[in-house]
Amino acid sequence: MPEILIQYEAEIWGAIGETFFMVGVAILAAVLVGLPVGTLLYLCRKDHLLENRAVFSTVNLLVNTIRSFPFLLLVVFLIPFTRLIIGTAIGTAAASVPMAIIAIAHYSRFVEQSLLEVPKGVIEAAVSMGASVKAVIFKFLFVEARSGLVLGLTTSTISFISYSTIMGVVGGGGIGDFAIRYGYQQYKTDLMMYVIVIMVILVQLIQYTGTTVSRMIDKR
Amino acid sequence: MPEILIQYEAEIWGAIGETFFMVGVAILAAVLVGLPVGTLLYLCRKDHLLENRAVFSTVNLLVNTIRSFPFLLLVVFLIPFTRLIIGTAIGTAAASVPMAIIAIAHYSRFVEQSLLEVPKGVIEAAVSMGASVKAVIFKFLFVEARSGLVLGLTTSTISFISYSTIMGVVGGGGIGDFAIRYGYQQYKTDLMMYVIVIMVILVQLIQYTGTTVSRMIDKR
Amino acid sequence: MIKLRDVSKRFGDFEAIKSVSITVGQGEIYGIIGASGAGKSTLLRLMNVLETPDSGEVTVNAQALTNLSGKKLRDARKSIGMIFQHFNLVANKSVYDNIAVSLQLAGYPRKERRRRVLECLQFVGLEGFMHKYPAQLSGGQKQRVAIARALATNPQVLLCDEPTSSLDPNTTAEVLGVLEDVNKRLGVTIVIVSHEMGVIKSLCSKVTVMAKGEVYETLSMKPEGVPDIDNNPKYFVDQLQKDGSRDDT
Amino acid sequence: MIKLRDVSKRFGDFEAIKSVSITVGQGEIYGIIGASGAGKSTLLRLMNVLETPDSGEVTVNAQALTNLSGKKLRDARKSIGMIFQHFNLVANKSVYDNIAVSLQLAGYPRKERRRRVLECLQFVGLEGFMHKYPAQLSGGQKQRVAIARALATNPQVLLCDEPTSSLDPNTTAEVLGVLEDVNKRLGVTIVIVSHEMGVIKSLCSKVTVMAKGEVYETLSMKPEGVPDIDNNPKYFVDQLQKDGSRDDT
Amino acid sequence: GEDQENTDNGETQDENEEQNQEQEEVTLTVASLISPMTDILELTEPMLAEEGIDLQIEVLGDNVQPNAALANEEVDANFFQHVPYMEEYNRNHDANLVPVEEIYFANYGVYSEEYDDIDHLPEGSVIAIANDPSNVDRSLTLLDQHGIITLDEKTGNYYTQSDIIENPNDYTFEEVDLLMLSRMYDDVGAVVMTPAYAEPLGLTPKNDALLTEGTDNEFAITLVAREDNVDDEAIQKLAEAMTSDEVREFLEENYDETAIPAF
Ligand SMILES: Nc1ncnc2c1ncn2[C@@H]1O[C@H](COP(=O)(O)OP(=O)(O)OP(=O)(O)O)[C@@H](O)[C@H]1O
Ligand SMILES: Nc1ncnc2c1ncn2[C@@H]1O[C@H](COP(=O)(O)OP(=O)(O)OP(=O)(O)O)[C@@H](O)[C@H]1O
Ligand SMILES: [Mg+2]
Ligand SMILES: [Mg+2]
Repeated sequence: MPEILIQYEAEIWGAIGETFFMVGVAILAAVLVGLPVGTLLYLCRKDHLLENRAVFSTVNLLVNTIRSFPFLLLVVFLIPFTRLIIGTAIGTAAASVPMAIIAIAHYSRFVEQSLLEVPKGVIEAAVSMGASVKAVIFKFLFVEARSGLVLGLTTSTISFISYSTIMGVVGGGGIGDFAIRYGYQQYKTDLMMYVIVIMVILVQLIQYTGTTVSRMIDKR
Repeated sequence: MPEILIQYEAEIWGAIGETFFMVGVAILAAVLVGLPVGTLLYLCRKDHLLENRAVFSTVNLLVNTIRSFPFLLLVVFLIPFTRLIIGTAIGTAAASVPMAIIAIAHYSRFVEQSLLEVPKGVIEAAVSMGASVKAVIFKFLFVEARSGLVLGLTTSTISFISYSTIMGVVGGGGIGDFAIRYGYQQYKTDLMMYVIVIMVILVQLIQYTGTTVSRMIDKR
Repeated sequence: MIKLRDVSKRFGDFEAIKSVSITVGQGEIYGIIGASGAGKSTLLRLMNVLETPDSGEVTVNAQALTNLSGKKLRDARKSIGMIFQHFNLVANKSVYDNIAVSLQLAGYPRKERRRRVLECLQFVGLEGFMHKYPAQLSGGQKQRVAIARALATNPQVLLCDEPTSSLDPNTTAEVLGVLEDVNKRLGVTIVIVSHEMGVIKSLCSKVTVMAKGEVYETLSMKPEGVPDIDNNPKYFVDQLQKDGSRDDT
Repeated sequence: MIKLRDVSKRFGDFEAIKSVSITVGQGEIYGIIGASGAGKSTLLRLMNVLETPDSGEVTVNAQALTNLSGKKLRDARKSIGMIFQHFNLVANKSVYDNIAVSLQLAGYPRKERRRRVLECLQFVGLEGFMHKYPAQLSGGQKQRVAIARALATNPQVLLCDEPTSSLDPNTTAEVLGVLEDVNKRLGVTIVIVSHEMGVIKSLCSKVTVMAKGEVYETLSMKPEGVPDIDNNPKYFVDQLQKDGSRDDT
Repeated sequence: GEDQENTDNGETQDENEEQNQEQEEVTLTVASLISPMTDILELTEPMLAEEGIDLQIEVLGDNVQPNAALANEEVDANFFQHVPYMEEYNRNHDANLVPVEEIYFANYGVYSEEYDDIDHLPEGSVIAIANDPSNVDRSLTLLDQHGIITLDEKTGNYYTQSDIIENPNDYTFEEVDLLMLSRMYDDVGAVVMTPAYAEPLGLTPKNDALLTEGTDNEFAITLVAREDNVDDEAIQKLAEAMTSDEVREFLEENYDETAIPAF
């Protein structure tokens, strides 16, 4: 292992841990909130199961608004909210709040798009069996769209890592911030490159896992 | 119109122009390069038309590598390249180079995923007619996946706007950078909020256009 | 049991169903026949309001489906099984799960589900295909899964859109036998859309001929019963060698 | 014309086609029949190597397709039309474009395309449906578009997988008439997979009965010709009222 | 008119006369970051225009790029940093950046919302500091200077938190973005920041800081150019304009104690 990596080993592990924490929270938020929100967007669309212009427009505007904010400003904008729920606006935990918000907005679009690819006939079959909306979602929509949902989550996760690199502004830390601060700002180019290699490996692993899982569960 | 907007009117228009330029270049790159790259990823996948492990792995790694870089570091990393083709590394034109690169990596994933949703039967029909790979792509794949491709480009465009807000680092300017400079750095909160409203409107327009077009061309 | 009163349906400015009235009696096997594009599928889909009529009323089991919504409509649909012309199987569910899910939705007790799924698979001759996915099935096998799925919940009404279009004569006879059986034994009301004269003749006691979105004529008739066919490839050879009449083309 | 020599095909550990040898002569109309799941579709898909055989050789038009690849294989396929069991239409192309694209791929001159598309749509009775999309068609209409698409390029070989499964007797007769015509007039070699005995009997001069992935028997026979059927809903009424024999179920 | 303007610089007079025949205007591009840096540059714009110099201000958003752009001759000067920071860049990039003129001191200070004396800051409090290496160094140095913590001998180029050898009150240091410091004011025990960032909160070093850095240090914000162009007339004119009375008045009027003129 290159000497400089050994020298910074503890910091690097720490930074990786922070990245995992922030990205983990983002993934959780994406799945627990983004998935329902994206599903709602899909269901409330014109000609869909719960067609509802008002709800669709509102949620759509909300998602777009979050995605319109320069991420840095979103972080600033959310500070009061972050303080409210975490108690402080700095540190890794606090940084997870804007991460979670952006993750929700980001993934919900993927979910909406994946669900739009589900053949209408399958939904019709579900409806003809008297399936409740909940059953249509869990037993048909999600089943039929699952490989797209997994691929979307994979792509999103990689975006979350990218977003997490900005979280240094509120002391979020993380491996990307480490690369920026030690590598870029302190001109340790070799250290920076090693850290980037670590990130590439990390991303590659995530992509590989996502692709494999998505292929495995795709029976179409 | 609020007075502060009138006061900064010229700058805001200038900034909007810069955003349009950078995002425009990104969209062009996404369509002209990202679309082919994504299609290549799809075609070279296991069990697909041009199955080729080597090409797939290489392109996949390349795309992942670009997406692994913290965007700030990608910008920095690309400076020599930018200088080579633009002649300078600062300013709006120079900022378009990293924008284009990230746009390609970003959109190619969307393209790959959209193409994966095309029913196998349609490809089989094309193959049975003796369609060349080119014909399969242009007359079948893109036709059948078009609504997904448009939705993906819409989502990507909104991401590009988000990326463009970071381009202030190399003097790229743009509306997001304007908001950051005046709002974040100079604490002109009202001006910042107005600018963000402009961005929300812009994003909302893009989303609306994308959604409408995608629905119009979806005959499935 | 099923009553359509002056039901109409337009697609854009094309009138697919023009003020059709039909009554299907309790326990009847009712046929619908007609040229391609006559509106048979649309009519069938109106019977469980998968297609909402532009005007007119649909009544099933004394409930006006056209006035129901939400939970009530869902409950009404639970007693109406449907076999789709294009099967509409869930591609990511195994054969077993495609059938099990309909049982689950109908509130079938958990432990009986497995038995019932296997029973239905046996009806359609797919015992060994439980763990396969639709993409691994032949056309006829897919259709049989769709039939098993519709039968599984013991619905009171069964809407069948060309249920034997992909099946060979043996399998067709088997499936028709099953339909005849559930009708006789359990009193299930069955509506069959089919272009195969033989299918209609063997089962139906009443047939409506559709033409251009309208009822051309409705006839009562005596079902001829399902023929006994030997499940053996030799059957094909015999039939080919025989100088049979050809009224069914 | 078409020669399969010891062709085998496995899906996982299931042997769908077990060392089958078949020869289809130039200008012949060849039938394949058999139970659901017997391997008919797979066999047909092997003939234009949409399914690559695990072993054995496929020769069409004196070219060993199993040895070809790239441009040569594509060119060979251009003279082989195919009608799929599940149609495989391009959902985002209009009826017109679905047919036009096959002409374009075959290198049909631009200005003649329109004429040819309209001609083919007329063969299948869909003149007015040019601007519709597949989702707006009935099952039989979709199938007819698939037939028109396969016929359009005047292929030398036509592979038909249950080409009339969704068609009523009138339309079936019409389509069979078209097939008979292209065979007689243009010498097109036709392979038809069908479970409808009537279809096979009226056209085929040779029939293979498949069972469990193997050839059970191959028979030569005299085609009975396509019956003349009146395109009128009254036909259905007459047929229903008639005490016809039921050998075709 | 142009001749007149150039005659006061005797040694290059001939050259200038030649230049003036072909072209009257010189363009000078200067990279900068935020106000008051950009304000000072804007203030000198009309003065330089009179001298036939067209001043272009290139606002960048990051504190490495202005040096990179200068070293690569994409700009002629920059104005955003102190000399130690510039030297650090030179060391690492083999660059030849040179200071032209010190313009103002940003008087670093420690601020607290709750406590009005540093002695009241309880044990274990969180102190927010800027997160870039030179400012971490500077913040820690300030605290060391007032005996809040004790730092080891400097081994690398910058002090980092690991150089703290004594921290009697057990303070925790949270590193955040420069621009985030003021936004953390009511979140933490104390914040170490420059007056420019304290100003939006209505805080000044004179009235509100618990500790300040004063002017007795090497951290004056400096106009920087390259070795090869530092003697150019235009650069010198810029330096002159930036140290003019107008700028001094501007700073004293608008940035009392927060940007102390260094000239
Ligand atoms: N992709 C696949 N994976 C696994 N098994 C398959 C696959 N395709 C076909 N099979 C199996 O191969 C057998 C033959 O299938 P094939 O589609 O050729 O039948 P067929 O004779 O056309 O039947 P049908 O009349 O029902 O269309 C079937 O048992 C089917 O389950
Ligand atoms: N969604 C739709 N949009 C437009 N037209 C439609 C739509 N669905 C059906 N149609 C048209 O309505 C008519 C009746 O269709 P339907 O599917 O009921 O016919 P069918 O009698 O079932 O025919 P087949 O025997 O071919 O299945 C057809 O002409 C068809 O083109
Ligand atoms: Mg139909
Ligand atoms: Mg088949």
